[in-house]
Amino acid sequence: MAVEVSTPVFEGPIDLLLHLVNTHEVDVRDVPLAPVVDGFVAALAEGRSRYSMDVLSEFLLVAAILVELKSQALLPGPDEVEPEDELVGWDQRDLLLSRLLECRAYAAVADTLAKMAEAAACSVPRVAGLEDDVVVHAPDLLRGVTPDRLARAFAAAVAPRPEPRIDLSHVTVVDTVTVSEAVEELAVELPRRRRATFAELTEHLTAKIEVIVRFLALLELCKLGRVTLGQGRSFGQLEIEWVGEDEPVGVGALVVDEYRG
Amino acid sequence: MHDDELARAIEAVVMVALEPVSPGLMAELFEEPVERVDAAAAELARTYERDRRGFVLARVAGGWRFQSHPELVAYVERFANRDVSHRLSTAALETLAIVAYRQPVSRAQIAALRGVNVDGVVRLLEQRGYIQAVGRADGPGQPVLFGTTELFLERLGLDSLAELPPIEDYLPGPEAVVELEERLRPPGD
Amino acid sequence: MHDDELARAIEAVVMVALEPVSPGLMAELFEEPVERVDAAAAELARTYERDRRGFVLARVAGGWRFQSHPELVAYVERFANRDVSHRLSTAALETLAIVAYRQPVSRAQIAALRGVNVDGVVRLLEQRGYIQAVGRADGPGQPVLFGTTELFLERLGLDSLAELPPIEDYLPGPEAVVELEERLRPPGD
Repeated sequence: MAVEVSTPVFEGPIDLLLHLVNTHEVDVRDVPLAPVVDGFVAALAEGRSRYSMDVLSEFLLVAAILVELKSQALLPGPDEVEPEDELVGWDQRDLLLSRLLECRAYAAVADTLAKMAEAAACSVPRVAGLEDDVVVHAPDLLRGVTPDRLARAFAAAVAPRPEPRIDLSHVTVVDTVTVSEAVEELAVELPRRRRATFAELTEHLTAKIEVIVRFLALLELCKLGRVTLGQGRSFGQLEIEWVGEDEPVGVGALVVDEYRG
Repeated sequence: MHDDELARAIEAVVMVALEPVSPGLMAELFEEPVERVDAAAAELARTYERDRRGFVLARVAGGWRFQSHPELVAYVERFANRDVSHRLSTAALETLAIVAYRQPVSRAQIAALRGVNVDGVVRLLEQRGYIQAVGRADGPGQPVLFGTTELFLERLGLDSLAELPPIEDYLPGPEAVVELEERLRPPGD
Repeated sequence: MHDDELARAIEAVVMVALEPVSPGLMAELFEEPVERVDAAAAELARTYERDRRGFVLARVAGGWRFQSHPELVAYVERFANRDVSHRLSTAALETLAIVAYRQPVSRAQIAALRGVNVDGVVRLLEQRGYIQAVGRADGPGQPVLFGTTELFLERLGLDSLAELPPIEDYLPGPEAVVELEERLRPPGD
């Protein structure tokens, strides 16, 4: 189930909108994107029970592509009449499609790999090793191993294995702050401020992806009952109020949902 | 070295090894051409199979090792008192497949493909010993590049990466492309 | 069970075993009389000798085990003393570290922590004299418990285990310790 959006020229699921834009059935320049975001916020207001995190993150992906398409369509290019401009939308679509196709191939082959591993597991290798009476003059394997290195090896062996977390790497391939890191950051900053607008919280950020990650982090905090989110009027500032404890909260105390890829 | 002696030497050495023994190492030990050693090992493997032995001499991860015959897995499992198969999660398997086919590959490249953060999965696969850092990319930040390990080959019962099934066989055909495009539409539209 | 099947089952089980396998244990596994199992194993041993295999099925310490044929000891020694790895692999070092800090600890407990089968690595560390069996756990199957040796202390330049660096200094936080405790429970979760 995709998020429904409503704009003067289109009503329906957002991925259909992208499809129509890509097939040139709808001109992206005629689509105001603000109502699209309104639709998203409305969808959130209706309650998260209706939408899984997958659907919501898919919305963000599609919305990001729409924004990119529109900005490309609006910005005057060096040769506006060049027919290549026509292909811009197709490039984006093809990129998304080829990613989906490649992923599908890996998903299919992963299943085969699992079956191969299962078949291979039916044979157990011999690891009994040498008889005790064989004379071994092999070099000392512990040469260069210090107690410190041993302790580090232990720490590495028992280090918690983090579960996969969501971020929007598919929008940008630059390493960025993850949602739980942003949650951690906000959980320190918000108790100090009590109230803030989204703009204030993100004014120091330059990359769009970081702003989006802060937004997702706020949704997490809202879900955890630590903040309330409000908006005075349409297109008004997003207002955040901290309703958790007064003391800054360590992230260990916040259980952020683990998203599986 | 006589054929007989060579076969016996291979049996003796592989029997005491803890890991697959490469033909190259045996060639050095026995002072024989590597092709001859490899052919002798392959012949031994055929002999065991023909004689319906309860073990096999398998070519795994670039070397030869003794292992129990898969047909006797029930006894071996009962003996070892353990479930020999423990599956990775789907997410881990798909990530492993990407590393296997696209190595050397960076975290960001995997993430771009899978559409999610893969730090946790990559770390898990690294801890399990299925993948390892194999170098660094030239680009900004010089991200770590990952590749699969010998253990990965062993777990899959493969001799080398060349034995992985060709990924082309798994790429969706033209019909699937059309279907994928249509799946961008909601059902019933 | 047919004679053939019995022989194959013995071969498979003894091949994967770390210690000599007693006829009594096999009799239980295969649900056959112990005399029959023992006779079948002895017959196999004769077959290998007759076929001049490079390995023997030997009756040792009350059980059966595969080992290299004494006539081929020269190759086996050359193999054992080959100059390959001067250093422990990361996997081996981490396993050794777990034994050092968690002793006495069983194979299954190490495997649960490391997420992979560690039989080969434990065997290597044992054969190099860095760890040794120090007892058996009370639980089902009474698994062998491992601890480090004097040689281990010597090589690390330590007087006693008390001189190992306090592990708290290396762990990220109390949560990690809790998680560690949880994962040290026997597998089968």
